[in-house]
Amino acid sequence: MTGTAKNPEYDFLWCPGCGDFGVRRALEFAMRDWNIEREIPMHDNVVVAGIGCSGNLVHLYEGEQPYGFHGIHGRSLPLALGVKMAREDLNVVVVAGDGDFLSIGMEHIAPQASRNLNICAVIMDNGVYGLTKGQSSPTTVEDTVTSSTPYGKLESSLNPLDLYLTLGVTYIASGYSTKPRDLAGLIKRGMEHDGFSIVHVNSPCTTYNDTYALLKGNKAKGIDPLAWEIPDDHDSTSKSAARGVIEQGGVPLGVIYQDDSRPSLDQRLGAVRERVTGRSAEDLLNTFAV
Amino acid sequence: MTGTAKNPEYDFLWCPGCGDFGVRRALEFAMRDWNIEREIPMHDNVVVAGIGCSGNLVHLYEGEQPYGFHGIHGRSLPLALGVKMAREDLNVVVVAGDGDFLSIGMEHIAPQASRNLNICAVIMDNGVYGLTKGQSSPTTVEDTVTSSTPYGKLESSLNPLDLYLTLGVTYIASGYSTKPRDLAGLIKRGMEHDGFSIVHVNSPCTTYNDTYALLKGNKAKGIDPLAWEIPDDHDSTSKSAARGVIEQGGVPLGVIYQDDSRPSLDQRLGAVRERVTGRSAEDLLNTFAV
Amino acid sequence: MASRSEIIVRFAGEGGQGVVTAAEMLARAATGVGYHALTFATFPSQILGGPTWTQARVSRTPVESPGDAIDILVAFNDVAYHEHRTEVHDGGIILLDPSVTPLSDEHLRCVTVPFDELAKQTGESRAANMVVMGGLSRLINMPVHYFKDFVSQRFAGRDKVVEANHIALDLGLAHLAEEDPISDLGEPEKPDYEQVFIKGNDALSVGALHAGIEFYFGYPISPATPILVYMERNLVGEGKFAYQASSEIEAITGIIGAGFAGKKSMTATSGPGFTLMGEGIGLAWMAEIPCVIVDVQRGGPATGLPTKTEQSDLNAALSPAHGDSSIPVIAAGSVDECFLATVHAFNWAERYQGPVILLSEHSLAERAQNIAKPDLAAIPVESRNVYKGENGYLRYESQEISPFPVPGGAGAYIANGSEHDIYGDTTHLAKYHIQMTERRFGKLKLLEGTYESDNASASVAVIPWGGSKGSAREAFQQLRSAGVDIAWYYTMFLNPLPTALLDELRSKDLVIVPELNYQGQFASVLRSQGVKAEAITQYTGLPFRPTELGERIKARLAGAGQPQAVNA
Amino acid sequence: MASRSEIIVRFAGEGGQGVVTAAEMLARAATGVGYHALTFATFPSQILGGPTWTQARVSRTPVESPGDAIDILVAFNDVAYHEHRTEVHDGGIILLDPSVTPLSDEHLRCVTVPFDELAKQTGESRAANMVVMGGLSRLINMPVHYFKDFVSQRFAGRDKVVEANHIALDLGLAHLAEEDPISDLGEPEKPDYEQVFIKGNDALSVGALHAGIEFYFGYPISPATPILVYMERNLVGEGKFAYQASSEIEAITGIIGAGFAGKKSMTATSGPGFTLMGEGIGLAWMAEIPCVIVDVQRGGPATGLPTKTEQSDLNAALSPAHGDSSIPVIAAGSVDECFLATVHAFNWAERYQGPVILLSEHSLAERAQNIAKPDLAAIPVESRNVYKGENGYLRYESQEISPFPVPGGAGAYIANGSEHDIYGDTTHLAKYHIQMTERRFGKLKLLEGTYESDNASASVAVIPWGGSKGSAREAFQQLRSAGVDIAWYYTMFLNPLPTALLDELRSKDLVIVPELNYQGQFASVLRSQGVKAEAITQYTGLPFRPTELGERIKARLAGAGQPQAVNA
Ligand SMILES: Cc1ncc(C[n+]2csc(CCOP(=O)(O)OP(=O)(O)O)c2C)c(N)n1
Ligand SMILES: Cc1ncc(C[n+]2csc(CCOP(=O)(O)OP(=O)(O)O)c2C)c(N)n1
Ligand code: SF4
Ligand code: SF4
Ligand SMILES: [Mg+2]
Ligand SMILES: [Mg+2]
Repeated sequence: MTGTAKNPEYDFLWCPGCGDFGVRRALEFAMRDWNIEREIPMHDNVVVAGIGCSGNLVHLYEGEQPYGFHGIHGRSLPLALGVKMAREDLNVVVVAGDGDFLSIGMEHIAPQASRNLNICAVIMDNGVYGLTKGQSSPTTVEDTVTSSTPYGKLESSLNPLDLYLTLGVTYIASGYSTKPRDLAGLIKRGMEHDGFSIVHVNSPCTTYNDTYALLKGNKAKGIDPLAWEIPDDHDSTSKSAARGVIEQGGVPLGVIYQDDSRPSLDQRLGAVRERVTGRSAEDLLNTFAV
Repeated sequence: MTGTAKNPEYDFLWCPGCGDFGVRRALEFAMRDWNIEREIPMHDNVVVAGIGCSGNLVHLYEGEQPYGFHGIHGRSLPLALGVKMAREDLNVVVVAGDGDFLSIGMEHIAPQASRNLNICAVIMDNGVYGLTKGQSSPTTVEDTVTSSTPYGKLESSLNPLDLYLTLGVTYIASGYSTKPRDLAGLIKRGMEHDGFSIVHVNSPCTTYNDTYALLKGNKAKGIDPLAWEIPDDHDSTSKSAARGVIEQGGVPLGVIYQDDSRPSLDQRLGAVRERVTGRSAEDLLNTFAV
Repeated sequence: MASRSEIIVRFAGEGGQGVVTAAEMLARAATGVGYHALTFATFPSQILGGPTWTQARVSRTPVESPGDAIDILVAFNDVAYHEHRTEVHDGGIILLDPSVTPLSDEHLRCVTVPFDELAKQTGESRAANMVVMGGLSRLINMPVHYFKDFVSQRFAGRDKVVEANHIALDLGLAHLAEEDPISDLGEPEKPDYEQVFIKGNDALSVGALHAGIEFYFGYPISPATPILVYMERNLVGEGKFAYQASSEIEAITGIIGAGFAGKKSMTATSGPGFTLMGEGIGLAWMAEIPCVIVDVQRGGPATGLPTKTEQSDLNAALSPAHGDSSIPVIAAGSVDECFLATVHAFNWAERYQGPVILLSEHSLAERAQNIAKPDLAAIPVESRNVYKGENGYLRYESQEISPFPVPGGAGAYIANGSEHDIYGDTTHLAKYHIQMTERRFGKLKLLEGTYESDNASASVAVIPWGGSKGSAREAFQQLRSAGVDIAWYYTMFLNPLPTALLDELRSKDLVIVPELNYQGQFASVLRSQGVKAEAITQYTGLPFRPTELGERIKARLAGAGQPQAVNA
Repeated sequence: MASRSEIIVRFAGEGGQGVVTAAEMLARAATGVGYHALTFATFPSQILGGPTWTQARVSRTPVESPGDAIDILVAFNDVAYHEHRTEVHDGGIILLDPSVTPLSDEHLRCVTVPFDELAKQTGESRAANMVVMGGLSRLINMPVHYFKDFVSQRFAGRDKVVEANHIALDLGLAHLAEEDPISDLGEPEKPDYEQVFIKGNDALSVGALHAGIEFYFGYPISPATPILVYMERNLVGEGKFAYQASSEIEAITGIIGAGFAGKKSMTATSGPGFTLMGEGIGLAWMAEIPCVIVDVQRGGPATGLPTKTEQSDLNAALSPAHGDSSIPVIAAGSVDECFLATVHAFNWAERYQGPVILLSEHSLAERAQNIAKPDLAAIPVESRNVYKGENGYLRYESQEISPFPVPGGAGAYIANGSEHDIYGDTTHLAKYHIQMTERRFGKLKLLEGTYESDNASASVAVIPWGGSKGSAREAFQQLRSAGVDIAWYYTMFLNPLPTALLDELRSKDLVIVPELNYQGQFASVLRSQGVKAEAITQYTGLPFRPTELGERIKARLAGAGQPQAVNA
């Protein structure tokens, strides 16, 4: 039995070295700072989790507990939409895996981008389906052999950052699980951003797709690291600069794009409420009077 | 009762002026030429239709009849995948509306793009849900008042061409329903392309979203037409040139992008079949022998 | 001329000829002066044009169904004439434009009125409707000023329109001045209570607002779309949200998120969308989140018959998802009940903290009817018991219902769609699966609905459900008048069924269930609960006709005891 | 030392300690020499580590369930020891590493073997397994060369591994040389027929291949994933397609497209994915497209209990979508039936031209067992009747099944999920809805399954379904041995049920249905069809134990006639 501080009977734990440990730590940092700055209690935060190793973060969260919703596979975004638009005052964070978010959950990204839903999604991309033991995911590299692609993956892999940018996500950051402090910064900035924020994290799966070596590279052997820091002079307000960063390939680290000009859905609804007043059921009933 | 040549009892017809008439004509031209060139019978073609005014094309098809599948809302792509990968020899064409393809069906585009599924999808975009009488669709322009957006649409509208390009669709054309001959050419080229082809057609809805005037513009009044011909010197093999065309806005007419370098899914599977031979059930059973 | 208590008029033609609004106008005008009226409409799926018909039943006493054979057919074109003439009963009238050449029907009276020609004379070519109404006012012996008053009110401020329509009414009337009325409907008795004239979908929407709905999220689909449209327009204000979803899956999951966040939330859909919501509904059951899912049934299966009525989604409603669950189901059976059932659905969802399915159907959704105006103050509204304690609350500790923690307040926990322990953490331990399963089912005990009965001592009974209530009630009354000893039962609460009702039904020798599906779905449910139930089914896309249904019930009673085929 | 016919060994510890493979190895080695064996496994949902246990039942005669209390517990750690010790029956043995400190259990024998320490001595630290097996060979009195031969075969060509494992076996055996065996299992009698040792999911996959599957499309989900993996690897070749879908909705719709294109197609999933497939299944029913949908059940509802067994998806399988439909359902009840039922499912789908649901469950999927090798030549395979005529064919003209046109050949039509006419064009006419509804249901007559019975003259009966078959059969045999007069019935064919079976069941005073769910789902179905059925339920995530089940049946018989609570 592993257990958590809160729940001695809880019996799930990530594999040793799993990237998700770092992501959890980063989220804990970000949320703690968020609460302190605003002097708000932890229960003003809601973590909506996908199904996968990644989603189990919601149970493994340490210290004071936020609210959590661990729903069904692929539906973290619409659940989060429900929470956020029901209670615009809450800080709503999604945690999900690449399979959950980009395969079965794919349909939900575009609408939230169009709406500019004011939540922050933290995606743990390990390029594999961890919890179901190693099948290929949309971000699995072409030709890779996995249990579900015994003769190599026959699909090109999806570039999620490019997709987010095209769909109009208004805050796009890319991070790495081994750098929880940096990652915490990216997440917190995403929470602060008024609109749809996605922090896409490379969070390696030590059991089925261990990419640590690739990400880090190996100077001695002359292997360039996949991960690279976005330079300070990158203009994250420029869509074309953002596209440029993405097109350089590899795993850029930092804020890729941020558009503060578009109002978020709750802000737009607020504007409607100023123009239009609702009527009581009694009033509405009377419009049908004989 | 309207009826069709085939079926005197068939009782659906598009509204007068509906763009879908032109799209049907274009598809008829394209398929006729396709069959003649290959000397193949019409029953080697399959039209998979979405649910919407647009999808009814499959019933209104004139002359010799292809096979058709009119399934459920949003699922034309996976149905088409089933047909195509079951019978790689067939010409499989999808006909669907913007709501069907880009809202409820959104999740199915990315995987087919990654797979480079060798089918041709003809999307009739009227920026509205026609069949359900005028609600907003993903391509409805921001702020538009529709029956489901009485205070104006609060979402930015989706740019489907940009999305297709980002997802890696290997043939992307944009057309207009009033030009059935041109459109037929775009469709036929899409059918010829070995890979995932999308012909995105502006097909106005005279009843709920009549955009003819906007598309045509009005020289006299100094209103520029939304629709514009892509110049002959556009390099459709270049992704950045394609992006440039899309970023010019309006409704470009012609082939935006074509990538002939990526093998289609059936071609890739063919390559696997050359490497790997399947075993009989008897053989496989014997691997479990005690 | 014999006086009669009611009259049924059908308008048939093409979409766009004013057919759709004609029945509603007749009914609305009639209720305005004190008659009771109820409409029935069936649409083509085509947007413009296409064969369509609507019908109004106008009566001195309250009516509950579209009725039987028609008294007057207004045929706007040839096809409509031929399609519908056989449904006019002997002695009935067919009102035609002279362009239609009628057959010689001895037992029917054909009356021609040049609809379009007279309309043109008014300067408002779209007034053909009103010409017809003018003619009708003569044929059903209803003072034309009823219609004029209605027109004046409806188009108040648009004097030219009012005038043209008044002229059209006069022209139609004048044209048939010499024609004998079909009968005298008699003076209406204006009810002494307040009334509304409303469609089922609107009643449902207003019911949701009365129940305190705060969050609506839905995807367009016939015949549920009007609820989306109504909500988008009217559910506005601080803390309120009405929005079009990108799919039914997004819709159901969204309202669950809102339910979790403490809101009264709802979505409305029809069959195909309902099926897509199955996984979400299972989640709401598992995580114990209140929400209301409306299924306005149309013909099934698959894309089915989008513009026809059917009651074939009951099985799906009773088991929308895998695993052990028993989602509460309430079915509206009339326009009033569209209102009431919605309030009940919210109350149940709040009370037991879980999803509630509300079934309506095409014929109710589009039925416009005068009903007593619901006395809102007298219809209680419930809200969930919110947790008000400190942090450290164990949400799922008890074996029974427990206060509901709302984010933003103390009591943080994890709502979980996996089997969970008392914290909401995922678990695989048998003890928790047993506890939580029993907890989820145990909460259903909080939901005890009511039912109605009549002549309950009879050993055989009839129990319709949903929108077949009205036809069945009228059939029942005919049978009782004819001296047949049969009991009547009815409830909106299909799951859990009222326990006392079940006890009564179990004591009967035969329980007949009229329902609009092939399988006899409710009868099968009743049999599984120990009732000797047999279905009378119809799967035409249209409602039962009361008299025909009465005949079928009588035949069934005559054959009682004989083995009955069960549609599996 | 008393001889006995069977022995049950449980291995419990953490994932990664070799627990998962130990039971399989014991069973595999035992079947290699002629014993019968069956395994049971339950996994943590955690990827590495986490509490896990497996069990092997080894017997001189065929066995059908994981059995009752255990004879020998191998506890790899302290937690496992404490968790499982109470399930060892009196006189049983617990095999421990010395690091675990046992309680003093008078009626149990604790035997320690330094697993890891001895393993290290072999130079292969992962050989702890084999040390255990060596010890076991002494305790169950099974010649150690059985294991040695098995190891030589399994690791053929890897001499160092073979050698280390042989040493480990010897060390374990030597360590317990002085220990009394628990009993003498007796010489195995090697069956005189060919056998395979196979898991349920593999049997199902090979069954599909025998049935002629050409198209597989599926999304990963426990416990169905191994079918996807098997298909990806083995369904290759011209005209064949096995592929990972991006969701269950894509999977179901994809196989329908393939079915339309003339292929035998299948998908496999578990509860949550199955629910998502509802709309597609309704489409296949409506458009009359053959395809097979496998639901390897796990605990529900919602995300539920992914790694536990349950039989709670029957309701969902019987009504996966809105509208009138009755999808054929076949449930496998054993590893052999995982093979057979799959062939039947394809045959049915081809024969009646529509979707067929095949239910399996976690405990069968992961059960490894020796079964008689299916005689493929003797298991008939059906293929749909393909239309071979000219163009101009009216696909849906007849009231009955009609030849199936395949794209690429003459007979073009429109497969349609909306209600359609004889061309496949969408229609709203009542006459077609009636015709097509009756056509769709009428085709079910082509599907008449078989059933088995035993002591059929008794007035009370037991009828399990699916994976509870084995436990129920053993319970039944115990009851019969004890002189209880009870009948046995069983069928894989849950919908439509064999008509003769239904007739027999209807004649009983009481029909007891043991099933692994809360609601008593199958019992309820039987009641709806006129059978006096009552469920015996269990919802622990684990299978029935035969003896315990027998006791519950006996108690139920004693109480027969007393009112029985029905879980709604
Ligand atoms: C509807 C449904 N389909 C499938 C599953 C099985 N499933 C659980 S997690 C998972 C994929 C997880 O991959 P990812 O989202 O990348 O998360 P990871 O485990 O890699 O962190 C799948 C397919 C499910 N629970 N529900
Ligand atoms: C699952 C499901 N949801 C909703 C519907 C209702 N519906 C039918 S067509 C349609 C939208 C049509 O819009 P579009 O795809 O743009 O086609 P158009 O009519 O504009 O050509 C909808 C929502 C349905 N049939 N099935
Ligand atoms: S399987 Fe991979 S993703 Fe899952 S816990 Fe282990 S390392 Fe992490
Ligand atoms: S509603 Fe619009 S899209 Fe539909 S048929 Fe009419 S014009 Fe065409
Ligand atoms: Mg992953
Ligand atoms: Mg559209």
